[in-house]
Amino acid sequence: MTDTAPAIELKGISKSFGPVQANKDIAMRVMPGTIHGIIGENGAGKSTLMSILYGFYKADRGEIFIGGKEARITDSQSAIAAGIGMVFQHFKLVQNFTVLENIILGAEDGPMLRPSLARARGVLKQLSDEYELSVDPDQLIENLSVGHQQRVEILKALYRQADILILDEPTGVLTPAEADHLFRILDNLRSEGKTIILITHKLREIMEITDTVSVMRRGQMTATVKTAETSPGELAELMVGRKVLLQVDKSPAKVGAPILQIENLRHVDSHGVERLRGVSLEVRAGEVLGIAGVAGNGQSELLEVLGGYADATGSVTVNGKPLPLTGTGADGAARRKTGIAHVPEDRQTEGLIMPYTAWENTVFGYHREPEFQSGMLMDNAKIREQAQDKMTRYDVRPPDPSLPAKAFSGGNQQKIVLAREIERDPDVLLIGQPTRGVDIGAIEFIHKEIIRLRDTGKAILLVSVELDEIFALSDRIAVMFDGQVMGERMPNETDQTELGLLMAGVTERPGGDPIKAVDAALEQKEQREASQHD
Amino acid sequence: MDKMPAWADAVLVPLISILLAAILSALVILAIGENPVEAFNLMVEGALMRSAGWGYTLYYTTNFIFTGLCAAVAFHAKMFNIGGEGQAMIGGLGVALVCLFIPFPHWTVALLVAIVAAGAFGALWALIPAYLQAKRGSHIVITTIMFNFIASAVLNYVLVNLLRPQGAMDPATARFPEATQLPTFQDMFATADNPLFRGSPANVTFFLAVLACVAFWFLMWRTRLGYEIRAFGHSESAVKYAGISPVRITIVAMLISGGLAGMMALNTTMGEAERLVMNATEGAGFIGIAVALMGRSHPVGIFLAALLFGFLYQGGAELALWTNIPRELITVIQALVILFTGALDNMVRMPLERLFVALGRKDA
Amino acid sequence: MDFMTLLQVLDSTVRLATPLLLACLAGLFSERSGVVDIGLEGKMLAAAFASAAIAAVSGSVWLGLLAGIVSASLMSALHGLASITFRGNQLISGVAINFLASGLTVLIAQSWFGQGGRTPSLMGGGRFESITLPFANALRDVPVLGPIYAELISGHSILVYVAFLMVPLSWWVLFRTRFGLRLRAVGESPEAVDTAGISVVGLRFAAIGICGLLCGLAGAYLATGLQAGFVREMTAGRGYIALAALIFAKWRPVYALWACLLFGLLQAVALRYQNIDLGGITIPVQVMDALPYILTVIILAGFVGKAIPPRASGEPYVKER
Amino acid sequence: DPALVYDLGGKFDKSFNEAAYNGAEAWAAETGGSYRDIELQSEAQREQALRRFAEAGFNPVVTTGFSMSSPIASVAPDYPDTKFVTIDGFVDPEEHPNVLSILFSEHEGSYLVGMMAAMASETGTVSFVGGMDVPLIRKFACGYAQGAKAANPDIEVISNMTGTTPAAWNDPVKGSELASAQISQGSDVIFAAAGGTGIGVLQTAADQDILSIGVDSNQNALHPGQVLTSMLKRVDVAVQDAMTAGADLETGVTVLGLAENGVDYAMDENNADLVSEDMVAALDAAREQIVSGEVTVHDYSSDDSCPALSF
Ligand SMILES: Nc1ncnc2c1ncn2[C@@H]1O[C@H](COP(=O)(O)OP(=O)(O)OP(=O)(O)O)[C@@H](O)[C@H]1O
Ligand SMILES: Nc1ncnc2c1ncn2[C@@H]1O[C@H](COP(=O)(O)OP(=O)(O)OP(=O)(O)O)[C@@H](O)[C@H]1O
Ligand SMILES: [Mg+2]
Ligand SMILES: [Mg+2]
Repeated sequence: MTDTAPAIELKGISKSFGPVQANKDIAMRVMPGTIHGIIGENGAGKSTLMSILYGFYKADRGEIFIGGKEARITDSQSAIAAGIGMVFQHFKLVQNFTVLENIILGAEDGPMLRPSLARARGVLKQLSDEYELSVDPDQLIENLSVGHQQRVEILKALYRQADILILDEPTGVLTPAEADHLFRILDNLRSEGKTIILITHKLREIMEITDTVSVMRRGQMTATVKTAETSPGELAELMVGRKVLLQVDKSPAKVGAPILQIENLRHVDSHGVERLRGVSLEVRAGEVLGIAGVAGNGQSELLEVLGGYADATGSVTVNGKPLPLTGTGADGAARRKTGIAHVPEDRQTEGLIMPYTAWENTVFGYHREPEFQSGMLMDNAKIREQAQDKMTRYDVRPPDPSLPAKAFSGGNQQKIVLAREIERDPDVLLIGQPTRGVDIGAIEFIHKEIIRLRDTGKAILLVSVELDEIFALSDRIAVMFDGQVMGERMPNETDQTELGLLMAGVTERPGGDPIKAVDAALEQKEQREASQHD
Repeated sequence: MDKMPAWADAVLVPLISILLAAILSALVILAIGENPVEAFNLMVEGALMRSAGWGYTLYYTTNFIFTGLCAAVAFHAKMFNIGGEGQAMIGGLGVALVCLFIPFPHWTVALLVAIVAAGAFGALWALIPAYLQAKRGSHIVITTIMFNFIASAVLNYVLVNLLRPQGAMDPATARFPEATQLPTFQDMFATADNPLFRGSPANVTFFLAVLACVAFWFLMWRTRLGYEIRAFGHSESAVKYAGISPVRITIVAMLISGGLAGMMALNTTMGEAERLVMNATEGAGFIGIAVALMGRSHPVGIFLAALLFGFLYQGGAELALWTNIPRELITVIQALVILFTGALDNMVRMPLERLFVALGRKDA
Repeated sequence: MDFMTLLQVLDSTVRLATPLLLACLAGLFSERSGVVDIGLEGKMLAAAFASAAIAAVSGSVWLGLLAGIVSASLMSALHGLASITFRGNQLISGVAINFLASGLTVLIAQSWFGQGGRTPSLMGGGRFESITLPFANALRDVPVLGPIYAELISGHSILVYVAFLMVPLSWWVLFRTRFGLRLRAVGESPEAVDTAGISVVGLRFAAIGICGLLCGLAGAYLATGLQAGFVREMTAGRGYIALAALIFAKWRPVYALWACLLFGLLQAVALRYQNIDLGGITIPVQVMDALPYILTVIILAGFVGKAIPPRASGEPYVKER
Repeated sequence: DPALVYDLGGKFDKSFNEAAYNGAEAWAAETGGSYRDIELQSEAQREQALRRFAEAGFNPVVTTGFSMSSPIASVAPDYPDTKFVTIDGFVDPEEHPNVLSILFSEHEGSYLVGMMAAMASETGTVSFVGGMDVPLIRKFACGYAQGAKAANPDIEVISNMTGTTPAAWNDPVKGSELASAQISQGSDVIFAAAGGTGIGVLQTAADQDILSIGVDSNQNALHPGQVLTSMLKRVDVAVQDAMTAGADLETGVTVLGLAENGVDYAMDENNADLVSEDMVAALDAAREQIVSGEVTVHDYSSDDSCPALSF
């Protein structure tokens, strides 16, 4: 092997899923010891391409060369044998297995478990020391934070002696501090001579760590450039195919009286783990209160409690009227009647019924309103008519109300949910991850809508894991960690670093290594959850 | 995702599946030394070529429509109600009680009251499993299976110890009074010179079953309740978000499901036997599951699938009459139909999809 | 209840629990791998028939046992084809298999033996004889332990001992071997197994194969150990009880043993004490008859609470992003 | 030609229906005639089979099982020229002149085998295993208990039913366990009236070296030397007679008891060594007393109660 042979070379890779052509004739070269970024809109085909490289899917056509030699990657086993490891967007871990068991799964030494486990324990110790990847080998995955789960995924790959590591959107679930830590690990790995492919939507990350970057659009590889020779604006344009505004225009908020008041809210989940531990917040008319935090720190539960589908103690008032937090009257339908609308975090499993048509979905949750009834039956004709109107006004594409929700792209699904919730003219709008998995074009539209609603004097509670989004939309920012509000900040008086530390449970800027403080806080959280888990 | 036109999925896939089941059945018939063509002719002749044959076919069809709808309601709510059998048994008890103990002036009144009784008893029998599923998370498949056994014991106790007339051998009730007897197809359609449907058990409950299909369609696709049941079936988390109570939907859907199963007893108990016998349900509860699956939980599909199974039952009876083929052959054929249309339908669908995608490419 | 009666009830418990235990462990392997199996009943029935038929024809119970295992495995393979290969509905496939076994066994029995769906009675080498353990007779007179050894522990057919040995063996396989680790993983998270480069389909078929083997043992025990031949529908709902026991046991081998013994005990008691007289009120036989089923429901409702099945069970595995 | 309709248990149930089949076969062998038969699969087929056979000109149409009486009562008026026979069932002869009801006095036959059981018992305990808990089976049990008590007033009679669902007819495993339980309670003669379940009872009795009693057909040969006797119910004779009579069959109600040789106990080479001369003598005496009316055996189904046994 000469040192000029690329670590990975793809030639003419094509793949279609039925009528959808996910990858079209793709070529790509990655040199050893480099980090190669891949960016592209949702559905551009990035994950598909990487899954092909990892043998998870089989390409319809095309060739793969690893270290200059043609590799026949027919399944994950052969990819692993070729030295490829992959960390998927959605982790592939067995939740009720220990870390150690997950590490050895599929890479055991022999038919008996004990020797494999013993050896793995040693190797794991060594790897964690070497790459700052510490994680308790005997902990169950379900008790680990997402950040630690990701470490397990990386360890899995390293345990299999991967030389090529693929990471699919690894930072979406991490605090900024954790992301920094991850990049340090990746840096370490690069200096060890490993090759890394990094898929991300965040242009900042591409600029920060990659050596080269490829842009994908509609299944094709549209450009490959040296990172040093490009700019975020250029990359964004390459991705979408037009100029994009990366900032939201917004006037200062005209804040009115408090609408939503939350006092000492507590919630225990079905496993007995306390997820909200005395949350107090206030949202006033005409402002956006942004809740920052890493997924799994109680934001989802906060939305569920406010949305009426999780029990809690404490007090919540809307316009001074207290809401029941348990029993009858504490459900989504009752909340809607009190003027709370809710765009849930997960549009596909909560906000929409995927097999239902768009028009059926436009009344979901409001289907018992008298205006949609005619006698004993639902007034489907009227619902359909109104749906058509909403879809036109919210620029849902295609504007066909009789298509099932699953036939729309993520951004358009989100628009349907937004249209439904905003059109009811609520006093309070709860909105979770408004642009998760939505590409730049749709983000623009959704952000504008949220600001427009704010300007009509509504109280908006925004939950997002994207700090950029929090900064772009919020008039006030609250940070949640481990079921508690760590602090409130005004957006112009803080920065990403401070919020990042708050998100990891660190309230004062530590003198020493921030990573240590973050790790300690995370560990405390994990221990509490594990001890309460029944 | 439109890989295949909807009509192909709804019509072509089941048709090919049935064909495969038929071919395999023919092989089984050959293997036991009989002639499959002759057997098939006999079945068609006996089930479809005579009005009395139709009378039987439609009688069975009625049963399967009710149990099929029963399974379908549960399917829409993503539940597997294997308890149609027990619910129908207990529904029969309801029918028997009102028929025996209320002096009815006319069958129409009797039918109306019996519908309520059958539905209520069947629903009641579904209530406990539903409640346990909704509140305690006890798996409804297991609890409904258990409730089938328990229903059988209850019915046995009631028939042997309470409702059996003195001295009668049969674990069965006395014959219902004249006024509760439902008009059969013969009563309705036979004329002096054209003795249609002679002696066959099809009766007015067939129309009730058809009505139930229509009502089912309205319920599922035109009412709020149906909207909520289907939504619940697609996504439990979404339903919670919308403020629809999963507990309520689980229980209501199962009550409707059990009620429909119970109404099957109108056909067997009031319409045919005119008394309650021990094994009046005869596995129709299980067939209902296959019917609902084949019919894609849609009333039109359920009607057609029920007709197919009705034909199988009646055709099978004719086979038993005129050949030496053991009756278990029919069980085997049913098993094959369920297997191919229910469990192995992807075996047919996957190649078909590929075919349609290929054809689509050529067109494009 | 005096001591001997207790022993006899327990003895009967062991016999009645054995087919349940084998079927329950069969279901355990299947469901641990993510394949729900309500076709246990049908597989047992098929095995009962095949073992009795071949034992009757060949005069060798071992050949019969083999035939039982083969036929149950064939049924398993069919279930696998439907639910793993073609990703069909596993419950429907199970229902179909139950129907198929119920019909085919009688059909074939009738066409082979002409005895109305029965096999000829097995004699001599065609049956599993009960085994008297060493010193059983000598120790009989030792107080308490003697009778327990002689009556309860000794004197069962070999398949009973096999069934009970299967409990630690299953535990060991599941929790101490590579295969077990992978099997449990595939029932929890097939995508984790798939991305680890292990074949989901292969593992599930292996699990289903074990399920067939154990159902084969269960059926053979019914027809050639407990009985001396096959009669139609002779499994009489035991497959369903085994499923209930499996849930009760929370998909764990040792708990499965206790669950099956409990159900066996219930049946043994119900058989021995029909029409229990409780000071004037006679509990009718129907109540005793339905007791195991009622108890199952009560157990499911109260004691187990939410029995959490393997996460991926019942769902066919489709690769996704 | 005659036709024969078997009850749901199926043609080869080794007892009741099979006896009917044997009778038909015997008739066919003797006369060289041919007949049609059907195994019912569902309740609704009862009437259907009757009608189809009647329409096709079969005469007489012979049916087995008490469940056939009701359908016959509704079909018979439509086919006045066809003769129907219901074995075990009762149809009012006044209303339906073309129906012959044949009833057996099972309690009488059971009485005799009960006596034999009591006499053969060394432990002073005998027992009964029924199939599904229905009145007919209780009639067997009640007669059996009365006979046993007549032969030995101190005898203990244990009676168990297998279950309450039709599965109780086909659960030999439960039959075995019931037999074992009864044996451990001291029983050393077990009478099984339980269809396929009885196979298990007889098997266990043989395995544990005690005596059993078969039912309906002669089951002595199932375990030669270990089946004490079988309570015969001459369904075969009834069927054969009806078929022989053909279209000229005399209708009405026939009760076949001991007097008519309709029920009996089986003696053959398989049980010759088990039955002593004393037993035969005692049974013969009892038979005479019953036939003459000196002794009446209480029929459970007459008032749903049993003096010798509680259910
Ligand atoms: N298993 C599948 N079956 C059918 N279509 C699929 C499948 N996987 C991906 N696709 C389709 O292929 C296209 C590319 O998907 P892919 O997941 O590769 O996109 P991506 O670039 O990774 O998007 P994202 O940024 O959302 O992760 C999309 O249109 C998607 O709908
Ligand atoms: N499962 C599906 N069934 C039918 N059509 C689909 C499906 N998935 C995607 N599509 C169609 O394919 C197109 C591309 O989907 P994709 O998710 O890549 O959109 P996108 O470019 O990311 O759009 P957006 O910016 O709104 O997220 C969509 O317009 C959608 O209509
Ligand atoms: Mg992706
Ligand atoms: Mg998109």
